[in-house]
Amino acid sequence: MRLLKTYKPFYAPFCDLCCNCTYGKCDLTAGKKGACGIDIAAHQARWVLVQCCMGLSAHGAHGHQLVDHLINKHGEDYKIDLGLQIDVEAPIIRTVLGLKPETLGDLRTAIEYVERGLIHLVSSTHTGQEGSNLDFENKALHAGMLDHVAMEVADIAQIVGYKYPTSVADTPLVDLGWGGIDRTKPVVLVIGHNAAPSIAMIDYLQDNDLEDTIEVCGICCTAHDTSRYTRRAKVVGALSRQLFFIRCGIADVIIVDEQCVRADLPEEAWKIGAALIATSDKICYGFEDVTDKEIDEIVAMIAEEGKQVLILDPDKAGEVAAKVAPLISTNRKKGGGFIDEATAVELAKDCRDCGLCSQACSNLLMIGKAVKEFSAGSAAKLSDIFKSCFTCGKCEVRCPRSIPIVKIMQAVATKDTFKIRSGRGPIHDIEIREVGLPIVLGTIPGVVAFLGCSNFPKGEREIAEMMEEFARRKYIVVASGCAAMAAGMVKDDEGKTIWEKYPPGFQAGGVLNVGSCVANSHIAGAAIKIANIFAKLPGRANYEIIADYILNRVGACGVAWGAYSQKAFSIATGFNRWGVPVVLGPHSAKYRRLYLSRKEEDDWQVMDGRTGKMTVDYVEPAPEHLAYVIESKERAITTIAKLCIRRNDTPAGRQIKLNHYIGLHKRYMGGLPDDIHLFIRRPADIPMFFKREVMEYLKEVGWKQRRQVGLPTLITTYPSKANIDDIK
Amino acid sequence: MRLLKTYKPFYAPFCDLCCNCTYGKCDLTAGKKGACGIDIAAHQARWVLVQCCMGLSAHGAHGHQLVDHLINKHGEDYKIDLGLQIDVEAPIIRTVLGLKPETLGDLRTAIEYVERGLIHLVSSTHTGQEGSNLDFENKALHAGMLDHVAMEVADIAQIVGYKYPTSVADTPLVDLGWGGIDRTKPVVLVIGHNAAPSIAMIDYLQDNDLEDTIEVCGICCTAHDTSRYTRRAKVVGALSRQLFFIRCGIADVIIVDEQCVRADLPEEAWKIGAALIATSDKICYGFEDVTDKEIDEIVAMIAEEGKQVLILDPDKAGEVAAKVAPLISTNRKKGGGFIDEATAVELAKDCRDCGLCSQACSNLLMIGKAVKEFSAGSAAKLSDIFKSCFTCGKCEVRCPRSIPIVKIMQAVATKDTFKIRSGRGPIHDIEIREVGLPIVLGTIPGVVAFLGCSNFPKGEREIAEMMEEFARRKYIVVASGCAAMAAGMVKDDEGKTIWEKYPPGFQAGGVLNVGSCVANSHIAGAAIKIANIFAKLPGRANYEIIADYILNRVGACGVAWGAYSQKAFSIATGFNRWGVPVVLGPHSAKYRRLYLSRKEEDDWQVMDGRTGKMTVDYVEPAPEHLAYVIESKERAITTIAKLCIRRNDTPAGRQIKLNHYIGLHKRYMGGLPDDIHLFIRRPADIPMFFKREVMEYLKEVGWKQRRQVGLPTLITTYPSKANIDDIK
Amino acid sequence: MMKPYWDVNILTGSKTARIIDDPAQWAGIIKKAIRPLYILGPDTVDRNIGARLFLEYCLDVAKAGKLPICATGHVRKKMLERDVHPDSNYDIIEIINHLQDPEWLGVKKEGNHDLIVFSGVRCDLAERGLATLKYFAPHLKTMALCRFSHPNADFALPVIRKDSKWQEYFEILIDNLS
Amino acid sequence: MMKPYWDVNILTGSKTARIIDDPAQWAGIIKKAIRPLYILGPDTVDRNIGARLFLEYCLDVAKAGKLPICATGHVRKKMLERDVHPDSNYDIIEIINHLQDPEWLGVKKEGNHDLIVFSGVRCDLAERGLATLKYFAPHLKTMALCRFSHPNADFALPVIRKDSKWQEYFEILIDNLS
Ligand code: SF4
Ligand code: SF4
Ligand code: SF4
Ligand code: SF4
Ligand code: SF4
Ligand code: SF4
Ligand code: SF4
Ligand code: SF4
Repeated sequence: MRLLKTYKPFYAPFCDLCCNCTYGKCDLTAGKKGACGIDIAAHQARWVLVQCCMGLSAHGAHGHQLVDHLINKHGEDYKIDLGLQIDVEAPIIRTVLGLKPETLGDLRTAIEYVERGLIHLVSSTHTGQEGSNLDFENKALHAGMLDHVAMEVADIAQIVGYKYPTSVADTPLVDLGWGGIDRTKPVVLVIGHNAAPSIAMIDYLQDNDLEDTIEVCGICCTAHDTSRYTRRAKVVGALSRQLFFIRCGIADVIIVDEQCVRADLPEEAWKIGAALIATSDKICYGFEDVTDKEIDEIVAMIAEEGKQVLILDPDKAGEVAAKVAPLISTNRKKGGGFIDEATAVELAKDCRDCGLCSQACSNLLMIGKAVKEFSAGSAAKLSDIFKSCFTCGKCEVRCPRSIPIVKIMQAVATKDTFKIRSGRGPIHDIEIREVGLPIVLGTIPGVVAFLGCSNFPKGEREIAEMMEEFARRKYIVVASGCAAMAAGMVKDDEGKTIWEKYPPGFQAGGVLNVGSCVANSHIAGAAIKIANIFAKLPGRANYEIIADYILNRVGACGVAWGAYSQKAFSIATGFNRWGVPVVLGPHSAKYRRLYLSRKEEDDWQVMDGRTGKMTVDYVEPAPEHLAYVIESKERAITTIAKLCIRRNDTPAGRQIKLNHYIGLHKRYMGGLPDDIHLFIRRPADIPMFFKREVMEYLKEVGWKQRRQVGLPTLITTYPSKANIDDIK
Repeated sequence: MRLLKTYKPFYAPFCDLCCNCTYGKCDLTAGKKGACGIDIAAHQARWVLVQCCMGLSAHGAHGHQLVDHLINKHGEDYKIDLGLQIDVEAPIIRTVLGLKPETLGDLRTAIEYVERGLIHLVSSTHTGQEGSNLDFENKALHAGMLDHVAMEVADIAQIVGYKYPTSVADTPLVDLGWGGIDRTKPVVLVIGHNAAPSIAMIDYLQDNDLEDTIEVCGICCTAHDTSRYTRRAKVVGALSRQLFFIRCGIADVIIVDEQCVRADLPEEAWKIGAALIATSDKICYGFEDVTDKEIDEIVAMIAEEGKQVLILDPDKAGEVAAKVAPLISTNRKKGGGFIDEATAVELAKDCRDCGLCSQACSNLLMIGKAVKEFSAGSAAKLSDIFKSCFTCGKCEVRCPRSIPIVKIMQAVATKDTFKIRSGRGPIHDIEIREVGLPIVLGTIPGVVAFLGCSNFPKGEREIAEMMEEFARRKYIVVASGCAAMAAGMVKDDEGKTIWEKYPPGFQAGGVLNVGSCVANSHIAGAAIKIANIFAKLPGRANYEIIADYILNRVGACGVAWGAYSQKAFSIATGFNRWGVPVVLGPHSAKYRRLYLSRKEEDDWQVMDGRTGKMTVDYVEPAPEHLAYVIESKERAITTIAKLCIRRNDTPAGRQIKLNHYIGLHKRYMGGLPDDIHLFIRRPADIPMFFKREVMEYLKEVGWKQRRQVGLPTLITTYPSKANIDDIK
Repeated sequence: MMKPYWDVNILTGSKTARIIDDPAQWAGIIKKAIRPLYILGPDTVDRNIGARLFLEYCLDVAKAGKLPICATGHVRKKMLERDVHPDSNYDIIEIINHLQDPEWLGVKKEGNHDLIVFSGVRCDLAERGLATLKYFAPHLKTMALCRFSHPNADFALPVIRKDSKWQEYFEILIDNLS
Repeated sequence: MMKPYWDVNILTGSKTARIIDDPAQWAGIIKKAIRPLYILGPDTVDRNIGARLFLEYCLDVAKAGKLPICATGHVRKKMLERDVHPDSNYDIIEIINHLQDPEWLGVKKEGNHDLIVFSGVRCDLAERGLATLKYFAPHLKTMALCRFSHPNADFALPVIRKDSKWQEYFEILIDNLS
């Protein structure tokens, strides 16, 4: 892979040993090899591939199940129609498979393609298989690409199957936050990523005119998707508030589907006296499978015997939940976990300031000190920590005095209600037509996509700040999954969230919520569509050319600031495969692998697609890295602006991009960036506003003007069957 | 799953921490939970499932590739015909899928079923999915079952595609060992599990009358399979001799396909000046993919430029290898790694007895002492160690004086030639008909299957001894993969291996080699066929009933004494799923999970299938464990005999089984077994020979006679749709 | 955190054994136990320490400390040859499986054991078993009387490289137990 | 083997840092280095030690030891405010990526560094970076001047819980460097 030559894999091993087979553990430090002959780099890359396979399987299995469920409902010839605004329905499937999916059955074909690929990828992670880290990475990139196919299948399936709105950009604003939940009604909490059972419940409520009697709220992507289905569904928040919200005891019934659900929900639900219904073969919790029992019998098991059950039929699960909720709600002491500030302080008083909780913290928070100070009357530190806390509960488990730290945090958590725009699905063709040219020329300075997951180093606030910075500067700002929720958790002085302040279209200065995790596919899809629609590159099975186009001409940058899961990793790797760089938050170093270049030393040669003659050393590291961890928000903002620079920028476009890069750098980092000379090809690239200063610097570093390359491309700089004449 | 109630999962964590996602590392000691809420048991079970998925993928991807390759050659309607002796062609596929495969296309359908299952299994290993260790185990058992489907597909595909003999039991005896390789000819070494490129090479040699000019030898399963294809192919040995043999420098060309191949072959091949051709997308080694180049060009790249290449077309790879071998052979200093004893002693003299090598040893061998003594003239210890050494090379990498320990071992390795019977494939229907009744009644005391892999604690010798012990006692003894090879590496006083001494049929006292790893499916297949053919249980999609039948009536026991890989683990888990217990060697504790019962405490209730009335506490732990690690050969032999006991044994059968159990116990363990009373239902069960002694013991422990159960079954002792009337 | 002799046994984790250099201290811990159990593995019959069989030392320890014995592997046979009857006869994984259950009655049917001492179990297997007990048997403590050291035990020896030192360790221990 | 302050940084493995209690000894190691580099992370500008900004101590160390500085995160800005120009301006992962290459010329273009000292990098991220260097940069040594201790470094501090102790450590170190 040509990409891996410039963007070399960077490994940060998490462990000195390999424990994969019974020859181990093998110590891989200091150049040692394992009993199977593997070295540390290949071992890390193998792990990377395993992670990507897990990620793609999560979406793939989810997609297959959804498609099967909907085919059951609607038949396999059910037409895919995303509405008036969208002709190019499935840019990823088209490009990868060369298939234009027209029916649900075609989506199944696409998923089968993913499944076929998966088994080969997993196979090569077996001991005694692949020996080269680069080939493992190659496979990981392939896995990322399959993941994007799987996500596209899953989101298209639910959009057409559940008729989510897709023809409008300004989807409704829905309530966000735990404060606005109406606790006087029975409350059903839905958690996960596969909305089928939750939607079945909503249908049941609607069909029986019970909508007003039950409060439906959700966490994670199922929340996104139920709020696409009905405005009434409320969004509690991101994954990181799962344990917190459950411990509040507000939910009467919890419906769990799949992905990003805590493994200890049975215990947690039991503690607050809520019913728990598992609905997926992915998460069975050891519950009895009651799928084949009668609904009334199941309702009785839950409401009377207090059983937690597994119901694999979404429709049945939905109906059971709807029926159980009022029964549970009247029987139990409502909000058993709900406490007031005085109680919280009282509970905190048991703290002996031993600091064990701090040591256990996943996010390196000094939680012990905060609890101590809170018990002494000062809530400031705890309130601060709550903002960065994922409520993972590790501190609490460690506390020798069993202080309920997570519960105590209720005292400092805002009870405010926020807003989030519900997910809109794919970008419209017409929008692409309008912004395609300015993006490729560089006059829209970039598309910045904030991808899901909420393992944020310093809380939700940073996401909102970053998004706003780019929206204000007229970038196109897109968000998905937990990131979209996080962005909505911050209000400005006028009490407005970012979702209320910016236009919802794919336009300069627009702020978009595409939807749940699987809607990430629409972000890659938009980049592909730019090539398809605007540049008229043929879409079908024209993978390599399109990725090359995006890498060299579409100024897009992904930001996965809180990436925690295997899915997030495979999604990011998939973006890389499409030529889109991704900035990751500090936790993501734990993924063990990044793709980095070294701007001064690496291979920046490109081909001039117009003349077909090799440009010797193009110098310009654009984009500089493909998968890159950045430590602080300030530096991230600066770097994102830089990563939107593309080789194809016109002088006007480049000026605009550099203007932002320099401006942000001055603001957050101080002074001119010291690599600015690498991005200036000719004097016309220099932003007016900084001209004098930049010129001086250029002189200092001995900058020389370079010629502009027409249609820059990597095609022909590496062995490939792709034809340079195809790049246009 | 009812099985998991009696045979509870036993976990031996390999690590205190979980490092699966960016919330980690999470410390899971002392009841702590991870940030996702998972506990140590579920975390271990998740790992178990990952391992099983890797194993099943190895076979599944291999199967799919073989089937596709053969469909390319023969078309998808190519008929499956396993010869005269076999009507029930694919017992596993029939039972699991309810499909009777008749063509290659049907095999593809079966593999697609496996692929569809895989994605769901991998999905549930993602962070935030399954929370219950039991449900992970359930999925692992399912994975094991899918693995068996995949193996059956792969072996049937190659049998019909390459017309391996299947109608005879006494397949040829082929040469085994490194001593017999004719080094005067160009030598091609094939390594791996997918014989397609190797067979293409053999075809090319045959078609061009070159067979006599080139020596073909193999390691691991490809060796098995080439020797099924042609008697001329020689078997070097098991996986454990890979590095050893390569370092001898005898091979001129190495063809690598997939699975159980060292990750460092490129370096090792380069050191001895041999050409290396990779042929699978599973193992690319970072080589240039030259599949699309002309054959002559590739030959020149290898022979003249010394390049190592990847050729993904098996036919092309085969031809290239055949053409390259003579060129390389004349150009290089033959046998560059080959040394005589004097040189070896000289090399060993550098040893400073620091012991670092010993500490690194995967098999806890005191290799340092042995090297030291060898350098001082005494080879005994080194010779002893070589027999237990897997030549993994870890000691050598660690040696601060870079002593080539593996090479030195040539001095103490036998240069003898041994014999192995080439793989025979499925068991014939007629054989099943003959032994079905005595097996079910217990008068053939058991079927003991030695499954592949060579991570033996004390070397190959133990396998040969165990097999012989049971063959002599008229058990049916089956072997596969590396175990079959290991068994052939030992000669008796008359110079005969076990393969030359016992009949090759599936009969009392027979010793069979079914073939490579994927032929393990025929062992499970035989158990199913006993139910199908002899008991006339309907085969199709009648999974639960068949497994229950096997568990309660077919006295089979698997032995995976050297299991090292994820495949071996998923195969074993698959056997468990079929109701066949598996004894594992000590290394296998590193798999982290076993299925054990406690004979005094656990639930041994069974249903009497004849009356349909629950037998309260049947007492008898038969079989006692499902997946069980045993530390020493002596205890293993004794336990295997015990694990062949089944509830359905007639008094005559039980007498015979107990006769062996007691006899072996007395010989290896001393005295009567102290659990013998659990296996004696009525006096008629007591073996004549030990009658007095046993009666005394029974009196001592207060034994009471129990009633015999007709058609024992677990059906109806747990919720299931299976009908007790179906068990017959 | 400690490093055992064998690389394959390097602890990956956080909770590691206390290393006890002084055999007298070992003796003290054993003596304090109410229902200790001594598990003997096959290395005790397959290896010598100096001129004596490893097993002889172990039997002396058992006798001096009045420890009931669980004979694993094929140890039983050599014990019977010396006219010592093991108190139980499980293989290593089996006995560990039983020990996990706090309700188990132990080899003497008097209740589960509170201290488990190991000798002569294959080092990598013992380490797996100790890991099981570390996690799933918080109700008991484990001691590895093994010269190669065991991080997953509660108490372990330092690595003892010399036979003579190992012999001496045993002798002092036995003295202190009686 | 050692235990750092943060659980997520527990070493899983075999090769762990030498803990150096004595600041004078640290100073000695730094002085012996030919081309050291001091990497400053954002914690240096986001945290105080006592009343002073963490960064102030670090700048004192750099000055006393004549260490070139690599400013990561947004440290540069606060340095410029104090009129100190960082010698380079990579983010943490970037500088580590460069350090892996023995042929790299270093921030002063005089050759790659032989000793890397860290302060104020987010602890879990620093630990990942140190792991990278441990494996892929055998040509240099790493020192974690961090109160939470870093097992993947070559040299680390013990865990220092008290601010006053931490201040004192810096002071002695600075004294010994000058
Ligand atoms: S790789 Fe992870 S699970 Fe395995 S030993 Fe290392 S830290 Fe533990
Ligand atoms: S996979 Fe390789 S490195 Fe890992 S434990 Fe097995 S032999 Fe060792
Ligand atoms: S709940 Fe919050 S404070 Fe506690 S360990 Fe988790 S992230 Fe840290
Ligand atoms: S662990 Fe518990 S007692 Fe200790 S500091 Fe934290 S909250 Fe306080
Ligand atoms: S998967 Fe769970 S236990 Fe493992 S690192 Fe992530 S949060 Fe921790
Ligand atoms: S090559 Fe043999 S002696 Fe050396 S470490 Fe491997 S198993 Fe041990
Ligand atoms: S490591 Fe090398 S020098 Fe040391 S004992 Fe082993 S062979 Fe001898
Ligand atoms: S038997 Fe095991 S070790 Fe041997 S080739 Fe097959 S899988 Fe590999």
